[in-house]
Amino acid sequence: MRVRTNTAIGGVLMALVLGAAATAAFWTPFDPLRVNLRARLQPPSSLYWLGTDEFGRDVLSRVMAGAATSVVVALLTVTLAIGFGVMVGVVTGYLRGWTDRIIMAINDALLAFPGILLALAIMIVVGANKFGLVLALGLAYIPSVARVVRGTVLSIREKEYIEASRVIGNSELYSMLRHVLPNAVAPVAVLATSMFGWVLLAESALSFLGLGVPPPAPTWGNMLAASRPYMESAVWLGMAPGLCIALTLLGINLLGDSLRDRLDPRMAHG
Amino acid sequence: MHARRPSDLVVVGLALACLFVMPVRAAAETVLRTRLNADIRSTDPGTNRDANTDGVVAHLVEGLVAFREDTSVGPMLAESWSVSNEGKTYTFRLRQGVKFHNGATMTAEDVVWSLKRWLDPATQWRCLSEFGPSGIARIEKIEAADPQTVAVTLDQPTALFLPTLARPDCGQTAVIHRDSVGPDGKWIAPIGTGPFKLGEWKRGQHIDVIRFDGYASRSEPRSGYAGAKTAEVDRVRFNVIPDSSAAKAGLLSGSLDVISALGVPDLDDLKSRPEVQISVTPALGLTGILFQTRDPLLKDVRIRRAIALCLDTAEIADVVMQGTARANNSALPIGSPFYGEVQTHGYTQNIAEAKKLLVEAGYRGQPIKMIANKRYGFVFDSAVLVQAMAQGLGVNIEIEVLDWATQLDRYNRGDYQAMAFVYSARLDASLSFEMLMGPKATQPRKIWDNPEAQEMLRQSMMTDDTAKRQALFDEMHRRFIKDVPMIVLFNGAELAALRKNVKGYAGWLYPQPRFWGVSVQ
Amino acid sequence: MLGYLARRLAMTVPTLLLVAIGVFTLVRLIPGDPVQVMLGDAADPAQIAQMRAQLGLDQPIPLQFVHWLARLLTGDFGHSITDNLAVLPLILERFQVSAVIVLVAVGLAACVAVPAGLIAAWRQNSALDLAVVGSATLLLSIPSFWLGLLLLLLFGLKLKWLPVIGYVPFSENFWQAMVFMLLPIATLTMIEIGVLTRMARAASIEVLRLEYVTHARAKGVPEWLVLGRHVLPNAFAPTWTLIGLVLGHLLGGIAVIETVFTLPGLGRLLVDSIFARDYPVVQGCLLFTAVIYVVVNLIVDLCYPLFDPRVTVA
Amino acid sequence: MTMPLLTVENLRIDAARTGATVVDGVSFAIERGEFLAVVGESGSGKTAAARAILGLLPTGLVRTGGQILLDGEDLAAASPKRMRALRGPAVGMVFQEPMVSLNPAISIGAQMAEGLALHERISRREIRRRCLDMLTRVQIRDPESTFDAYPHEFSGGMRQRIMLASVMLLKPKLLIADEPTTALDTLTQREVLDLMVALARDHGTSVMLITHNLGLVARYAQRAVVLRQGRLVETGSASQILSAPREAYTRQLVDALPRRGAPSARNATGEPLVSVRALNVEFGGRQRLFRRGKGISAVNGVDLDIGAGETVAVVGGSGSGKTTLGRAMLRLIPATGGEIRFRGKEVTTKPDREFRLASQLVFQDPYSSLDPRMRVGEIVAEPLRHVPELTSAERDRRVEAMLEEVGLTGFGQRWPHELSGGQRQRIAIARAIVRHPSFVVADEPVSALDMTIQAQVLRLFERLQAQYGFACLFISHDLAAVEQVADRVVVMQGGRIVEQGTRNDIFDRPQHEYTKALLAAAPVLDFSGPENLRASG
Repeated sequence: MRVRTNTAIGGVLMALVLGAAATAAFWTPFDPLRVNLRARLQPPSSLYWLGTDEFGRDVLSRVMAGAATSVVVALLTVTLAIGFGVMVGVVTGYLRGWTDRIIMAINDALLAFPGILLALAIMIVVGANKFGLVLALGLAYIPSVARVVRGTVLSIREKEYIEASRVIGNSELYSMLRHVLPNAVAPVAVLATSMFGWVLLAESALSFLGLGVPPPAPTWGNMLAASRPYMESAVWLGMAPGLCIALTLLGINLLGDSLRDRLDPRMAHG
Repeated sequence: MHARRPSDLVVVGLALACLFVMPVRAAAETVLRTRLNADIRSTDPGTNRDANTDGVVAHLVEGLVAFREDTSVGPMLAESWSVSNEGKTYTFRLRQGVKFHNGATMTAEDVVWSLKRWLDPATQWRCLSEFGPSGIARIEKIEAADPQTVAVTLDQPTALFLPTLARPDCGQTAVIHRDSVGPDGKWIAPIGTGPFKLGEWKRGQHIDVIRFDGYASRSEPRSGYAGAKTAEVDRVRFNVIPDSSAAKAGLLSGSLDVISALGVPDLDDLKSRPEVQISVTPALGLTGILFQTRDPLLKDVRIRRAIALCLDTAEIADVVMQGTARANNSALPIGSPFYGEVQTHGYTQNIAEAKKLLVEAGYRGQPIKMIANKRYGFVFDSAVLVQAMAQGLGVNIEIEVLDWATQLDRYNRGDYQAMAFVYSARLDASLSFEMLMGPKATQPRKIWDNPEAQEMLRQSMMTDDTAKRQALFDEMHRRFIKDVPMIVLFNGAELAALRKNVKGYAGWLYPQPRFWGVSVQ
Repeated sequence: MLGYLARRLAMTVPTLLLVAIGVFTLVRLIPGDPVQVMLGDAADPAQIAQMRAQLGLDQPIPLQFVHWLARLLTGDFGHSITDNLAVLPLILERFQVSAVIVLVAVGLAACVAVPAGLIAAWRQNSALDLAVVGSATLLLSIPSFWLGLLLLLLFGLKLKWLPVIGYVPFSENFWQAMVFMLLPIATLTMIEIGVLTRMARAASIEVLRLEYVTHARAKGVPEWLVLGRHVLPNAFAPTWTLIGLVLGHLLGGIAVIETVFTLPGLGRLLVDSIFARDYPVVQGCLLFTAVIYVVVNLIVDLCYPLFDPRVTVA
Repeated sequence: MTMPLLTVENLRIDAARTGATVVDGVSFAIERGEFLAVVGESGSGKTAAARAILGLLPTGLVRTGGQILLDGEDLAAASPKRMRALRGPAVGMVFQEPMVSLNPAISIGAQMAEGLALHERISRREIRRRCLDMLTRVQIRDPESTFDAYPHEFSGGMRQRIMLASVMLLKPKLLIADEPTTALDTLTQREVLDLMVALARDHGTSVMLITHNLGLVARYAQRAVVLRQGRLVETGSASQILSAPREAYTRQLVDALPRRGAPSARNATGEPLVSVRALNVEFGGRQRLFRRGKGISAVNGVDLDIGAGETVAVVGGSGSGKTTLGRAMLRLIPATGGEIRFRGKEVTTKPDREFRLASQLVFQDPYSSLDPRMRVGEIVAEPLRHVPELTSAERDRRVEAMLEEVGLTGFGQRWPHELSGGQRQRIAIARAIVRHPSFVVADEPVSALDMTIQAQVLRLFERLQAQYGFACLFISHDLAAVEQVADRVVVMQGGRIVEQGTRNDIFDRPQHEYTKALLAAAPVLDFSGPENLRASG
């Protein structure tokens, strides 16, 4: 019962976000970058549903365009981190021995830093733009993915069907790719959903600390960061992106929960 | 964990309890609480410093001369001075009865000792290079003729000697007591002659300055860093609050009395508050768009001019500074005594002409990368507006946001196409041009590389003759506008928000708050 | 126990060396230069060069690294470029602030989250469970600084219950310090409640499925004792691991929260010194953070047998 | 006759979510001091019925009808508080999994004392004394130190004794034992159950033993209740149920008990297919900082020959090294000494492709031996990757044929989790056989399955062996199964072979004490009758 209600809520929230992002690709009520100095800091009205910002740009349009940027950034980051993390995790879990020890030592060293600050430093190096952000956050998250994947790989390695594969005469590499990898997907999928949320949070935190996707291109994070001075005088500026982030995270977390429930072997056995 | 849980509960309980027991302030003492956005670097004037440091130290120490409100130089510890030896010897007559914070009376010996300390390379005085080979002049001799007289001899005449001595970033070439340093020459704490003496400095938290009761004030009214200085509060506390929203909140909740260097976005909000008054003062800083004139695309002056012509600088200044600053296309700040009718002629928006120039230059939508940073909100906002206006013309500007240090690095290396930048205040007209001008081949950070103009600049530095300098500056302005090495947008404003009970505060051209003559009721 | 400790500590040496190399390299990769930042727009090249030489920044980078490492081994983290303070005392001072917030907040969060998660798991799929999971997920979903700002707005400005800015060290005046710390602690507590409740609930569900819980009930043990004595300690073990991870990361600085509430914490110090390119401070902070992470994890592992006697550290 | 201790009338239990009926109108009774066996396979509802007595149905199951009368009191109507008072002193319960039924975080003593402290007003010293007495009673060697120890320090058998002790401490009127020994090896099973019976006799406790093992019913129970899919099939005295079952299903259960097969005609001659000499396997001790801990010797100097087509059974209790031997012979675990020859060729250290392709393994747990992300058809086809020059059409045909052989025609597109345990084990066998190996190691292939399924799978295995003629190393702790399939039997204890011989020799003329003990403990159907509780109590 709970599972279904929550999945539904999560699904609706995510559908809204993706819908807004997709719509923004070809239509927004106003040009999200269009400066209109005669309509600055307008409260929500029938014309500007969510009001306007300090440059007179339509907040609704920016929230929609921001959804697109945020979703793209989050997806790319998750892809990058998961891709590399899975690679590192599988390779170390597969090779064991010294390669494993060395790579895991590096991995642990990276894990020892607070991710957001690592991302901040990387971002200064590679530049504050969408791809810099993706690279920075991706790199910052790879170690945790690698850890999770390696742990999963190590536990799957001990499963009897892996032994069965060896008995059949399959090479270790084949066993890894054919048996270990597909079975490691489930925890990674759950991790990916949480990470999607972390990226949204991290992006806004980085914007807040002064580096993120640079405006004027809107993201929820930089909109939220830019709204700070107007926190009291123009509440809607911060509310719109803040609520968007919170609701999207809520949606993705709920979906992640139901995904986890579905992938739980106990549930699968009935 | 088992051990910790109960203690946590105690902590919370007590914390809740103390919500109702707010800290009690000492009643007798008057304290003025203000904000710094970052901690000061040291208390050693003009050495290990930044703007915040200068601002605090200016309350503690004084030099022979100081800038007045109109950026002219007036006497401070000197009673008067005379220039002789073809403009090479300056003889300062000192004021009598000036006391150091430790009670000692200032003499010519102290002045000589202080000047010599600044000129010692080991001190790492920021302005030492001004008196080196590439500077304005060398100092050949410093001597105390009698306890009230000090003579300084230069190797060549310069109009900039006194302004340099007065520069706040040079620590106003402060006269300090020799006990400010230890026997090993290591800095201890400033024993100066200022209206306040140093109180408690808690790193990262606050710096207190305490009224110096033995202060001997000048008689003429307060003017810039010169004139009368009377401490009307017992203590000024500079709280280190990096976050501007928190500072604003602090002011509104009454835990701060003054926020200087107020951000423009906070202005709107604070203006409407009954408990708050706003002080707006034109400032000397300079915000504008720099062009790299060696860039393959932007070396074409027609493109630069086209961009300049498509801007409505008045509107940019108005929006970005929310009506607190006027547009200015001149390299000279509006507050400068040399800012005249000529300087008001800058760029006038002319879209048709701009379009024509672009066609002539063969511009076909090539992207122009403009560096900006978010450390200075008004610079960033200007960049956004310039981009938006240029877009209307069909010029494709892409904003690249860097952090301030990276942008400075790119600035110093000249590695950019365009950048939105802000210069700090220069208190002399020659210096306003000097910061922009120079040969790019040897000094890549320079913006405007025009040998004829550079010669005019050199002449302006050599002479004291106001009319002659005005003529030089006027001509330089015309060429500056014609060459478009950068588009100056505005000079900005010094904004401060004060609670209504703060009396006597006034900003001035130089963006540093002064808390002498300020009282809290 | 001592052998285990020695082994664990020996294992961290390569990690920390890698951290040191990584930190140093990363810091030098960042464009910009501390001297430029200090001197600002009015710096001339001669001044910059002179200052770089004074700071030893003109030496070859490998040499700088060796010098730094050699001094580190003697416990000398160097001096800040911007204000010439010794780095280690500076870090320690700032760390106190972060540590107090983090420890109190995570402790409080655990005190709320573990029982909440337990009760939600106990009544799995009930309305109560839905409410607990829903609020936890919601708390987890709010950006921390936004939450901080909302709290600041509400308690500091609208209600005027709490001071908005300032900081008093605990060593100076405990009560005043607490007043200033309350909002940041509340913010972090709320976020962490979200994280920990979900973990505690999941762990409790696992435990509740186990036979020994039924066994306890079959002995006639009342429900509150079943939960308190049989489920809680076992469900706490995995939660404890997560708490360790959380602590390890948060103690490295809660830059965002420190920024919102203008507290002189470690995170803020690191962010500021990154922007100022204050190499010794950045290096020191990052290394210190890594050490803290390693030490916290070690402590967590050492404490683990308290919750799970199956695990031994020998 | 007086009123029975417990009467269950028309008990009905439904799954709350799906509405499926788990227990459907079941009625039975237990007399005072009686030993009742509740027999059923997975899904029979036997556990649910037992838990309903305690009011401890797992989440998702609800009692929807019927009465449970304990001493005339309807437990179904009792308040939670009253139920708590009854649990322990009136009804005690022992669970199946000794590994998870004791709380790992609490010391043995505290767990034992918990029940006493709740139900009786006695001093702590008295509690301690009674706990220690009880530990002594269940033959724990060092009660004092056990009292302060934690469950993980004990083996499964020990834990089950401790469990028994903590339940019997409260002298319940009724003891419900839910498959209490299924997870234990035969010897331990015997010891624990004997103890349980003795303790019950001491306290006059009635026992309700839930089991799928008819051997246990024969040995211990006076009466038996047979359940199937939530319904009562048959109830009667144990000997009647076993010797003269009235219902077809009961008969099927009885028939499923393994019986000695015909003497095989495939006795080994000539060169052995696989031969092992002085095989040693040692597991590395824990790596310490300065020294390596002493290794544990799991297999110690084993000599063994297996002829082509021959089935050699390896029997022994937990920790006897039989599984390690099987793995080592397949070179899945490196041998630390000795040699392995395959068709006369030494294969101990260097990988040998021929040996690898000719040998196969069938696992104990059909749930973890099949890759959950592969379809059944793919699983069975996988070994054929290594058969050269096989077209995909031929491969599909062979897979199809193999599935037909194991009776799962048309299952190729299914996922493992869609299959029952028996079906999975058939797939595992199909995978092992599809490449026509000459040597198969079967590691407890049926011990995780229900009785009737065990019989089917064993028959299938025998048939396939007859058809394909592979040699087999059959590892089992279940002597009954061994008796059915083995040509020769090897008995292992502590990593060594203590006795080996033909099946008939071992079963009929055991020499070694350990072999005799194993045989004695084996729950076979002997109708010497149960140890009569009532008579002696």
